Parts: sequence; structure tokens; C-alpha cells
Amino acid sequence: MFPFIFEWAWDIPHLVFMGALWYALSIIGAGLTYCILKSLYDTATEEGGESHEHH
Amino acid sequence: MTKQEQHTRTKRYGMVIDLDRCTGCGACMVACYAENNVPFKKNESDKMLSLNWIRVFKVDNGKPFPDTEICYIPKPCMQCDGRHMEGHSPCVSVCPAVATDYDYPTGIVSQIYTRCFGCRYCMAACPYHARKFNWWDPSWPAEMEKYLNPDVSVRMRGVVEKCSFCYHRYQKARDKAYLEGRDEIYEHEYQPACVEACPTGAMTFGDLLNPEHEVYKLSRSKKAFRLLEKLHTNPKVYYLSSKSWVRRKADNYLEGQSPGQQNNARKTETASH
Amino acid sequence: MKIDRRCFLSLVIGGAVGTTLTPVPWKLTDDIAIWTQNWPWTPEPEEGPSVYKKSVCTLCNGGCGINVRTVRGKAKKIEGQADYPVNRGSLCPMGISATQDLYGPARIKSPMKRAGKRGEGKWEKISWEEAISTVSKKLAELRSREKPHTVACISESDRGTVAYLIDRFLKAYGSPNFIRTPSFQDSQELALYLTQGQQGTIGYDLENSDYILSFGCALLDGRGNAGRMFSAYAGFDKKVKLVQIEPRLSDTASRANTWIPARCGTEGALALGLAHVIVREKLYNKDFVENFSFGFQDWTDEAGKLHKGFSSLVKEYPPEKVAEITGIAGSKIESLARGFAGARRPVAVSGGFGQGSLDETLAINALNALVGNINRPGGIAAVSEPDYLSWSEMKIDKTASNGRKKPRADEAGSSRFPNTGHLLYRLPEVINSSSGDSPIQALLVAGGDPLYTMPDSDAARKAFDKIGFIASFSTYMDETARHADILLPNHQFLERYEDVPTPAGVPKRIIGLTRPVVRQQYDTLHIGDAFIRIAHNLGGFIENALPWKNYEEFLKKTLSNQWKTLEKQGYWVDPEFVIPSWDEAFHTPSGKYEFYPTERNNPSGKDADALPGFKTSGIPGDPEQMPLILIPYESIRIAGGAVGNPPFMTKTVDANVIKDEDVFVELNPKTAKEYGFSEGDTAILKTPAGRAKVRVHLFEGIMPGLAALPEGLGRKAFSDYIAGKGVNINSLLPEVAERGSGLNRCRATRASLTRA
Amino acid sequence: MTTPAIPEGVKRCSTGKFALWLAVVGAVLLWGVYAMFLVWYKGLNQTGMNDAYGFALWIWADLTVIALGGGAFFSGFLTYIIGKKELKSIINYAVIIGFICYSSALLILALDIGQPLRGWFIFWHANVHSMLTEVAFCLSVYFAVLTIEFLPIVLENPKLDRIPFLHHLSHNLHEVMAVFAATGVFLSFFHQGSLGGVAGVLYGRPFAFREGLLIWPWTFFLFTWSAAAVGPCFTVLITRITEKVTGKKLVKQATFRLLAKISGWMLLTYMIAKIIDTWYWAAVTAPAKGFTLMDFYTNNPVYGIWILIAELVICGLLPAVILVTRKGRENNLLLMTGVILAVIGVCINRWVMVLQVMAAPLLPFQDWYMYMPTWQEIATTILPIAYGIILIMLAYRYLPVFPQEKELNSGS
Amino acid sequence: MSTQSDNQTVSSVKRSSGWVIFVFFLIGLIASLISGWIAFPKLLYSTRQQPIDFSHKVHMGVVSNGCQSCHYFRDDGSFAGTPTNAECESCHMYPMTSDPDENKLVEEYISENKEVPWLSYAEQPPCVFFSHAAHVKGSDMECATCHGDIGHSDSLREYQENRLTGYSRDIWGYNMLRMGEAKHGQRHKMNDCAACHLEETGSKGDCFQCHK
Repeated sequence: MFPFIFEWAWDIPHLVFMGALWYALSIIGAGLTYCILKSLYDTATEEGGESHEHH
Repeated sequence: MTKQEQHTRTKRYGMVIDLDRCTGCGACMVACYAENNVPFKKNESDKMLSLNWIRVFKVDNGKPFPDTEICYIPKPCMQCDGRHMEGHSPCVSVCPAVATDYDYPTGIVSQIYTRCFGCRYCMAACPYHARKFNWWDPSWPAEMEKYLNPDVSVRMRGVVEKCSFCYHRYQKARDKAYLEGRDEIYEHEYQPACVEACPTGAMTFGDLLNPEHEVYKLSRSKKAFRLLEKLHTNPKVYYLSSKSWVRRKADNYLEGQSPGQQNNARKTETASH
Repeated sequence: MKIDRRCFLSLVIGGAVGTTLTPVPWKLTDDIAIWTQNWPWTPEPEEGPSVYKKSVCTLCNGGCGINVRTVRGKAKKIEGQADYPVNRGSLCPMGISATQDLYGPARIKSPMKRAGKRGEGKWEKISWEEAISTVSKKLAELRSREKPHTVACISESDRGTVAYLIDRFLKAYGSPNFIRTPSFQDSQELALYLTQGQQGTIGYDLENSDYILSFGCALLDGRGNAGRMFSAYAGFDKKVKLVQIEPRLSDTASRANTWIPARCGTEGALALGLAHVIVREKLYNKDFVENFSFGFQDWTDEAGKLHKGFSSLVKEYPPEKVAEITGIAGSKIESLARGFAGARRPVAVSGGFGQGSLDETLAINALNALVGNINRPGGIAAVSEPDYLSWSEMKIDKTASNGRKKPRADEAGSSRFPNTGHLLYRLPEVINSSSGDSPIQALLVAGGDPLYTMPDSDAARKAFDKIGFIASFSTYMDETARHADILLPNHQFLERYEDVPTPAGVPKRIIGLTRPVVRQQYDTLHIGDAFIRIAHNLGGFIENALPWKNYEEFLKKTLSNQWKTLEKQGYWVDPEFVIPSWDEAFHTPSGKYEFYPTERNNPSGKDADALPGFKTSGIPGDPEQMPLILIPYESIRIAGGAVGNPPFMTKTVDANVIKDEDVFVELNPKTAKEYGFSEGDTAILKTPAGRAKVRVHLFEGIMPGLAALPEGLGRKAFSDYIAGKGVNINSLLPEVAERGSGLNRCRATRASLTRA
Repeated sequence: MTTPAIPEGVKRCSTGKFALWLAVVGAVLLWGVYAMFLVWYKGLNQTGMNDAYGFALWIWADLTVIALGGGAFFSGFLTYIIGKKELKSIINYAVIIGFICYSSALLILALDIGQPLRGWFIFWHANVHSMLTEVAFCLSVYFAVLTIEFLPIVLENPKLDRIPFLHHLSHNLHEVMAVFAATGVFLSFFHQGSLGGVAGVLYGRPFAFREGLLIWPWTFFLFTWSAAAVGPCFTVLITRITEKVTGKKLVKQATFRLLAKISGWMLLTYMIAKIIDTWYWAAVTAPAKGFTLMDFYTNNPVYGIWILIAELVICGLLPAVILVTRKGRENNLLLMTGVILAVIGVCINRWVMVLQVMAAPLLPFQDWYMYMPTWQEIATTILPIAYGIILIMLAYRYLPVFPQEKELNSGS
Repeated sequence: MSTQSDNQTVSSVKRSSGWVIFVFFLIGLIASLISGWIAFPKLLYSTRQQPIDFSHKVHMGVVSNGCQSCHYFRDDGSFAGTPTNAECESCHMYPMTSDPDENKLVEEYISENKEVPWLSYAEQPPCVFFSHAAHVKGSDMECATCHGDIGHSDSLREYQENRLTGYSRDIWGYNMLRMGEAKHGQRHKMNDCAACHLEETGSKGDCFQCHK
């Protein structure tokens, strides 16, 4: 799974397979991070303690 | 490091079993149990729940009395070389955690019990049912743990195990060779327990690529065949039989096909490699 | 500052984030996985230097040389000893599994006395002093009542130092009842004595023969000496022909060049049919028959009475008639006879259906005589014991000498069976039919497992129940030990010294040395030491007869000439053993090989009863009620003798032999169809001796009309790994004594199979 | 009083009735959980599996729930990528069903391995050549995606929605949902396929083995195709059952018909491919290994040729024809027949690709291997159903799953 | 069931400020870091002393054949490992000095015929076949390469055992994250073997090379 693990090899199958995996993971990770940070920001910029209204 | 390189000269350890000589006594099985710490249960009659690295099958020619003939077929792990003779055996490529691997220096399919997490995909892949699962915790009654062989690790519940051609004997033989400053081990130094125990000398073991080894000649004999040749698993266990019905029991043939043709086809294929 | 739920939540989140940044989760995940790789309840064998030790296996009478790998004093693996002159490296699965017997649950770990009813399985641990003195007191008491002859001792062998020691003990004590357990040796020894005038065993030189005609002898299925037979088989080249005569396609039959499925119990007739052809076509060895044999032609005795000779006898067995009896075509009989007589070194082997009757053995032996292959390479030879057991005669008291003169309890050597040495078969009947006190008051079981191996085991158990005192010296908790009053466990063979004389069937004179390869595991005592200590307790002449400190001293003194060789290579081959030429070989009244055994016990006085004629098969049971014939079959994967299957062996047994607790009876599909059975059906098998629940297995290789069960199952003792599986075939087989010899005539019985 | 847990404007049954049903289904769940712990504690000897049946009921259940859960990815694909707006009304439920299916699949996988504490080896020591590795990676990552897709629905619960951070999170997740959905579709295509690959690459098992494209056997593509075809059918089926049970209209008929139409065409094209594949396998692949087609369907008590006919014709072509024809879709009974047959069809397909593969003998001297699951296996296979029902009950009660519910049931 | 009352509840309660929350977060973070990095390793490993304090240095001065005088190869090529009484006895049948550890050896072990329960720092798990012959004889490696310079030590260091796995800490290494260069003699996990093999032979090796 990682290059420092015994089974790892710098070959085509590993690059293709793990490449796709890490690509997917990074999209998900980036998406999630964005959402969380954005939500934190949104929460902070709102008036504290005020209840929220529906959009 | 030159020594090291010489040692890794590729071998293809294989076995030749002369079915005309096998009397079905089961000494190979028992020797294997004793050598490889194979556990047992009170009820071993369900052979699909019974750990056996080598199992002797009894087959008959299907003819009525008194024309009946029987033949015993001992079946260890076939140590398949794979479809294109490159180690792509049915089980190795499917293992998700590299717990089983093709050992290039010897051609033996390894099984690492401590790596295996018991998904059993390799068992589904093996057409020979050579792979066995530890459904139970192994246990030895009374003080039988005393006879366990320290050269072979005891398998825990929940992992797959199989015949290793007594690889630990190869490891030990190499140790001796190192000590004596030899690069190669002798043919007699590395023999699996079953081959050694066979009381009628029906089993032979050695390097299939080494013309000085007996298996080299025997595996190329006209009487030689392998189990399920047509699946192109390329086993390293060869059988000898002078009877065509035995050969017919060893593979699947469509209507009108004869075992001989198949054998010849395989010969030319192997030769081209 | 207000602290609320959210602060706590924050603390937890901080802790969680922090924890992921420490080694805790990662290291623990890995360590837990490593823990599964190394579960404390999964044993880890101790490493150490491998030390190989030579010994001899005594699990059966085969006497194979073994090489035991030990690591730090523990026996790990048993392999055949490559240079051992009997088995030459080959070993049967039983021998390989002996480590399981050594450390297994069947071991009796200390002397014990019965705490409940007989056979109940309740025991109380006692000291060796108490065990020895209990036995001594019982024996002393019987002697004081002038009844030493009511003591009997059962042993698996009558040769070697242990048997000699026990026999010597009984002599000094005053009992004539040293009884060897029955085996195929009985009829062979008797036949050897009657035809050649020699005490000893018949050695078959199978290794050098080129035509082996086996009359149902399960050579490759474990009869006699499996290790030796396998090594002989391994040495056969293409020119060697093996012909197997038996109604079921056994492993031996399947490996034979020719399988002759003669009807069960007609092997003797077939032998006579073959002799007929050989005589008719004058294919016999004229030199031997004319110059070194007696009774081939008709002859006149001193009283002038004309007797029929062997050649006249076989005239009555023309191929057509034999074909009718045996079911083998006449032409086949003729070609078989020509093949046998035409071979360079042919040998005919007896031993079918367990013991084989004397008639049958004599008929088969006659074939060897006809082709003159006696005392020739590839033939048969008489093998007597070496004379190392030559301790000086001892003094015995009057009680002892009176006791010795009493007839044996098993009637062996009596006027009814004057030539037979041991007749354990007879013992149950003698005891059960006696009114009043049992003729046996104390029984010492020094080997064998008679309650399991004797035919009609119900009768045997009934007889044993009448015996007041039973002591077992068994290493394992076997059926007889379970029924004993006191247990004096012997060491397992991997823990003890013992000499192993030439195994039956081997045409050499060999002594092998069993020796301790591991130290004694439990509180056991060598059986030889037990007898020496009992003798010392009894005192007087008995003590003097066994003057040794212990068994080891006795053994070393006995084998003083051979000891060095034995210690070094594990065996000793008698260099002086020469197979004598024909003019010196025979010690019969005629000084020749006797086709007409003049010494044979023949109450009727008729020639027909002296000559080995074929008597219609005496298979017990009413054919109307019991249309099938049940035969036992030997399987190399199931030990049928005194020592039960170790777990390893049972593990090798196929699913169509044992399934869960049930044994399968083999039936020909035709027979099964006739009675409406299909594969796996459960059925009740009935014989004149008993009944049992079995399952049906269809096998094309068995003669229609037969049913076959494996030997070695249906044990009630030993370990959970064999006990309770299947049926004891012996309990289904009635005993049928052969007239004149008392031997069991046929190990087969009529049987019926009905739906469960 | 606190914020109501039940979404605004919809009616739900009384708490008592809800609790009663929860208890009933919960009892079944507990039975499954007990069996699960037995299996983990005592090991796989609690199952009916053996050395011939390395894969059995569980793997079938796994493959099946994943195929049925395919509705989530395929609906997501249609909604977010193709842009079928009509499906927005059912996508929430499709995601929940998918979430249930995938979480169940992961649970069953955790049960099915002999050494659960080493389960992570499949990721850590991955063998990239193994189809199972591909399954494990895609399955778990896709499950993460499903969780992310499920999360905003959960956050829309009125109580949770009151918390500002969660409210924003839900909103922001909605904003980027198309990205997640696209990733999910990508992953799902692969792991549905790799599940097919699991059987198809077994070149020692002529019953399962298929030739293919590059490293992927044809079963790889067939599995993806069939999951895409039948997944929406399962979504339709479960939604219709939910409607029956709740006695409410939840989704517009037009949405069902649209899904059915798409499913129908997918199924029809899948069946054509599957029949060609079967024919090629029977005529070329199997004979090369010494087998005739009928070798796989004779001499055993269960697997007759009926199973092939059932899979291909009765539960394959027939529902496909029903669903592609307008009349078939518009007749409620026919529509449901088609949907149910299609679901059964994919169950049969997964069954034969797991169980029959194990059963068929290879060496001429061997017999068919038969297998009977133990109650522990059955209980743990039923467990996900109970768990799914509970999750659906909770979701339906507390989350705004069906955006059209208010509108459709305003009359009552 | 009114949203109104709920609103009141929420707004009427004074909430702790963001800073307070952050402080709690930090407390959690720091506490877990400390316990994870400092307390955890102490808890995970138990520490034991060798039964007898052995001086390799003293013995190296006496023996003729270096390490292999006591840690020798058997004739079959296997490595004898830790010496047993059989080796010690040849000199220490009776005490040669007044050293208390030597006296302990003689009195408690040799005369009692009891093996010394030495704790083996580099003991590999039962699934591992380690060939000393391949390394020492085949590749002429120094003992110190893997075992460190133990041959010149005057005293035996303490032995740490992982409570969960039962292995010596030398297998995993003393650095919890196994970061950086392996210190000779204190890291024996598979990856450490592989790293050296890759460097020396160009291959990490096949599974069966070292597993049994």
C-alpha cells in the first residue's frame, strides 16, 4: 500500500492500481477537507449563538 | 556475494510418483503428518474438513467384478508453475495479501501462515483441493505436543496451509552446504518426508531441470502425465502409469479424445519453453 | 468561564487527534496481529540439535529397524533404518506413528488397581511395591493351595528374552500355561513340523523369488511383516510375478500381476488342483520328489498297510472339479500351474483369511515341495531360534513339578491336539464349559489384547469374567487392560530395552535390539523387571530361577556374545545360520520331506484325514438364513492387532471405510442390488456370533455374495481417536476348530444384511 | 421541549408502534449478532464450509447485496453525471439502500475471514494482482463515499440541522456532492467488476473461468453491467415495499418508470452479452479444458440445466422484455414482476458464480461437492436484512428521505 | 413539541467561548501525545534482567575461536545459538573465581543440572527460519553486523518483552516508529532484513527464504 512496505514494487501494476487508489482517496480527502473547513468558516463568520434559519 | 548468486540458480523441484508401484499404504500421509505437525481430530471421516497435505485417493476402472482394477493416486500440492511457466500458479496471483508466493529459486509455492488472514480465495482457485483450512484451533491430546517438529511452525486457527515439499528440509540442507563450503546441495540431501517414507520407492524427488537427477529422466518418460493437464496449471508433480484408464482418470477428456494425444500436445508445448 | 458539554467533546476530539499522532493505534494494530500469529495456545516446539537413534519397532511382530529423530530428549519422527536386514528402510504407517503411542492418551501412566466393577474404567493409582506384592500374594496363595497350574500367562510372542523369562518364571512357579496369541504362524509352524520335522518358522525368500503365489496372504495389506514386504516389493523387477488368490480385490491383489478371485475358503482346493496339473504334466522337481520326499507315491507301512500317497490324492482334484469348487476356470488353473512350475524360483505362500487351517497350509506347502523350492534361494526354509537363550536348567520344587505335569488349560499338546503349541482359541470354551471353579484362577496378560483379538469376543469376555484375578502388563489401556483387576504398565517400546528375534517369514536368523530412545515418560516398569520382582517376592526356587538384578542385566548377560554388535548397529545376523541341503534338512521319521505327514494327529486313521485333502468349506451359519459370507479384510491403514490405531492412521482412512462412528461393509453392487441396498445405506449385519450396525459401500472389486469388514475397528478402549468407531469383526466371527489341530479353520462366517 | 426529531410536514406512526416493530426486527438482529459473535469467538468451524467450499453462503450474500446496492452508484451516475433530474426524488433512498448493502457486505467480509484481526493485511500488504485486493480497496473506499453521500441526509434531521456547524457541513457537502458521486461511480465500476473478476480469473475452475480483455475476464464487465441493470430494480422494489408498508406515496410513478426503462435496456443489453458469453464459454472455453456444457449440469442433486434457463430466460430475458416495453412498465403488476424477476436473476447469477463453482468436480474421479449452511451462517446472513430494515425505519422516520412525500400525500 | 420553546432553551444558555473550547482541545491533544509517546511504551514492554550477568569481554579474552567458540555451528549446519550447560560446564564445573555471577551459575544451574533460562534478545518468532550459516559462512558476515558489538560488552543489558506479542523488543526496535537507520543489534523485523538484502543482493528475498 505504501512504498515502504515489503511487498511494494515500483512497477506498472503497482503504479496503476495504487495510483488509481490514491487518486480516488485524495479527491475524497480534498473534498471532505474543503467541506469541513468551509463549514468551520461559515460557522465562525455567522453571529455566535444565533439560531440558524433554513434556506 | 558471488556465492549467493550461484545458490539462486533456478531449480524446479518436482516429484514423480509411480502409480504402478504405489500400494496405497498411506505411509506418505502419516510421514507428512509427523514431519509437518499436521493436527488431527477425533472424527476425520469428512475429508473436506481433514487437514492433509498429501492425500492418497483410491480410484477404480469402473469395470465389474472380476475385471475391476484399482489404482492409488497420492496427491500433494502440485506446486504449479502456472499457465505460461512463469509462476502464475492458480493460487498465487489471487492471494490478496501475498501470503502465498512462487519461490523462483526452487519453483515451490510458498505459504506463509502468519501472513494469511484466511480469506480462502486460494482454496477456491486451486483445482486440486491441495489447500486446506484450519477450521479449528490445532490441539494435541495428552503429551503429544512433545513430538512436534521444531523445523515447521504450527499453524493457528483461521489460516490456509498446504504441502511445501518439506521446504524446511531444503533450508536445512542448504545450511549444511554453507557450512561445508558447497554451492549446491546433493540430490539425496533434500527429499520430502513423504518421498523418504514411501516404503515401496514409488516416489522420486529432485530438480526437474537437472539431468543428473532421477526425476529429470522419469518426468520425461512415456508413462508420465500430470493431473488436469488441460487446465494449463503446469504442475511439478508427475505420475507414471502403464494403464490408460488411470490416465483417463487424471484429466477430463471430451468424447472421442484420447489421453495419448493430449500428452503429446503437452510435450511439444513444454519443449518450446 | 463556562464549561459545558462542548468542552468535553473538544477534549475528546483533541485526545483522539493526539492519539492518532502517537504510536498507540498503529503499534497496537500490529501487535494484535502478531499476537494472532503467536497465540499462546498454539504450541511452539522447542528447537535443538537433532539426534538420530536406532531401535527396533515392536508394535507388531514384524520387527522393523527404525531410526528415531530426537530433539532435546523428545522423539520427533520415526523413519525406517536403511541397513536393517528385515525392512531395509521401509516402514509401515503404524511404525511411523509410534510417537503418538509414546505420548498419547492411551498410555497407562502408573500401576493401578481396579476401583469399581470390572471393565467400569474406575482405577486407583498404586505404588509399584503394592502392585508387585498384590500379584505375588495372589500367586503365592494359589501355590499354597497346590494350584499353580491354574495360573496362565498370555503373550504375543513365545520367542525372545521376555517370553523366555516369563516362561522360565512359569516353569519355576509350576504352571504349564504359557499361551501365545493366535496368528498365521500357528498353522505354518505346525505344517513345518509335520513336513520337515523342524520346530521353527517358515521363512519365505520373497526377495529372491521370481514367482510368488500368495494364497490370500495380505502381503501388502499388513499381514505379518509389512515393512519387510514393502521393501521386497520395492525390489521386484519386471520379471517377478505376483499372483494373489482371494475373493476381494485387496491392495495386494491390486498390485499383483494376476488376481485369482477364488471363492472364500477354497484356497486349499485350488492348491490341490494346481498340484494335480503339476503331477499330471510331470512338471515337478523329480530329484526332490523322488529322493528327498516321502509319501508322494502310495506307500506301505511297517504293518503292511497300504497308504495313499500325495499323487493319488491330487488325482481327485482335476481342474474341472476344482473349477467347480473355486469358481476359477479349469484352463486358468492349468496355466497357473504351468506358470508356477515353470518359474525359476517359485514360492507358494499361505496365510489367507487370518490363520488358515492346517489342511490348507499343508496343501500350499506341498506346492513348494513339488517344485523343489525348499531350502533354495527364492523358496522356503525352516528358521529355528538362535541358541542364545540357553540358561542352565533350574531347580524347581514339588509343587511346581506337579503343576507342570498338569494338562494345559488351552488343551494344546493334549491328546486331542498333540502337535499344536498354543490354542488360545480354546480357552474361553474350556473355562465356560467347566463346572465349578474356573480352570484358570489367575491370568497374567503379558502381551496381546485377547479380549479384542479373539474370535467370538462375547464368549471370551464371559470366560474372563470367571477368572478370579487378571493382571495386565499392557503399556496401553487396551480392552483386556480395561477388564483387568490390576495394571502393571510396561514401558512403551521407545523407552525400553528388548531383543527382537527373527520375525516370522524371514529366512535368516537375526536379533534386533529395541532400546530406549527417550527416557521413561511415566511411572512404568519393564515387564521383565516386573516378573523378576514378582519372582523375588515369591522367593525360594522361583527367586533362584530368576536370579538377575533386573531385566537389563539379564538381557546383557543373555546376549553377551552379540551385545557389542547390537549396540553398534542395532541388529545381529547369525553368521552361522546356513540353510541345510536337502539330505540334511529333514528330521521327520522318514528323514525326508513328508507329503504324507505321518506325525499328523489323525484320530480316524484314514489316509484322507492325514493327507491335506480339501474338506468342504466349514463356514459356520445357515445358508438359508444367512445368504451372505462375511470376510474380514486387513487394511494397512487400520491396525488389527493388539495395539489400536494411533490418530494418524485413522486420519488416513477413507470416508467410505469409516464415516463418523460407522464402518462400511463392502458389497458388490450386484449383491447390493439384490438386497436393495445403495451406497451409504445403514444396515444390520447378523452372523451366528453377533450383530452390528454398519453402512453399505459398493465396491466392484469384491465377489458377489460376499460382505467384507475391515479388521481393527470397534475398539472400546485405547483412545477417543479410535474407540467407538465401527465394529470389531472378531466379535462377529464364530470360532470353528479344525479337527486334529484345534486351529481356527476359517476366518469367515455366514451373514445376513437387513435394513436398519 | 426540544426540536422534533421527525421532519416537518410529514406524518409518522406513534412512538409505541414504532418501538414495537423495532423490537421485533431487533430480536432478529440480536439473533444474528449472537451468531456473529459465535463465529468470531469459535472460528469458522461454526459454518458449513469446508475445504471444497472455501467460498459459500456469505460470499454469495456479499456479491448479491453489492449487486443490489448497485442502485446507488448507478442512480448517482444518472443523477449527477448524466443529469436525470427526475431521479433526485429517489436518489436519497438509493443512497441509503446502497449504504445498507455496502456496510452489510463489509460486515460479512469481516466475518468471513479466518483471522479478522489480520484483516488489514489486505490493505497494508496488498497484492495488486489479486481481484480480492481490488474488491477490498474499492469496496471500502466506495463505502466511505456512500457514507459521505449519506451524511447530508442524516444532517438534515431537524435536530441535527439546528447545530450551525453541521448545518453548514450538510450544505457544503451537497454543493460538492457531484464530485463525490463521480468518484463513487468510478470506484463502483471497478469493484463491481472486480467481484466478477474474482470468479472469472480462476483458470483452474473451468466453470467460472472466462477469457477477457487485458487483465479483466468478461465476468468483470458482466458483473458491472448486471449490477447497473438490477441495482435500480432493487431500489424500485424496496421503495415500492416501503410505500406498501407505510401506506403512502413516496415517489412519483414517472420516476419508477424512468428507472425501470433504464434498467430494462441495461438488462436487455446485459442479457445479450451474457448469452454470448455463455455460448462462447460452452463452445470454446470449457471444451478446451475437457468439459462439455452438460458436465456442469448433470450428476448432482441440485445443479441441473434448469438453473441456467432460470437465470438467462426466466429471470433474464423475460424481465428485460417486460421492462423495455412501455406496456410492461405501465402495468403495475407487470412492472413489479419484471423488477422481482430481475432481482432474482442477479441472485441466481451470483449464486452460480460462487456456489456452483465450488460444487463442480474437476478430476474425473471426484464427485460433486455439496454444502449445507449452518444456522450460524443463515443467522448472520439474515442479520443484514434486519439491520437494513431498522436503518430504513429510522431513516424514514427521522430523515427527509423522500422530497416528494409531502406533495404526494397532501391529499390525505 | 414546539420549536419556539426549544429556541429559547438554546439561546438562554450561555455557551463557553471558542477559546475555552480550543484550550480543552489542546489539553486532550497534549495529554494523549504524552501518554502515547511516553507512558505507552513503558506499559507495553516489561523489563527483565538476565538470570546471570555475563561478560562477553572476559570470555572473548579466553576462548580461541571468537564468538564461534561458544555460539557454534552443529555438524548438520544448524546454529547452536545460546550455549547450554554442556558448553559452560567444560570450564565452570567448579567456580574458577569468586565472582558472584559465576558462583550462581555453578551452584544454581550446573550442579542442579538445570539449564540457564537466558533471555535471547534476537529470538525470532517460530514462523521464521533464520540461517546463520548463510550469513556467517555463506556471506562472511560479522556477528556484530546484526547483534551489535556485544562481544566486547562487560555486562548484559536488560531484556524488554512486548507484553502482547511476547517478543523481545529488539525485534521491533527501540524507536517506536521504527524511523531512521536501524541501529545494529536492535532491530530485527522483516523489513530490516529486507533492507539489508536489497542492498547486498539486489532483492528483498522470497518469502520461503526465511519463513517456515
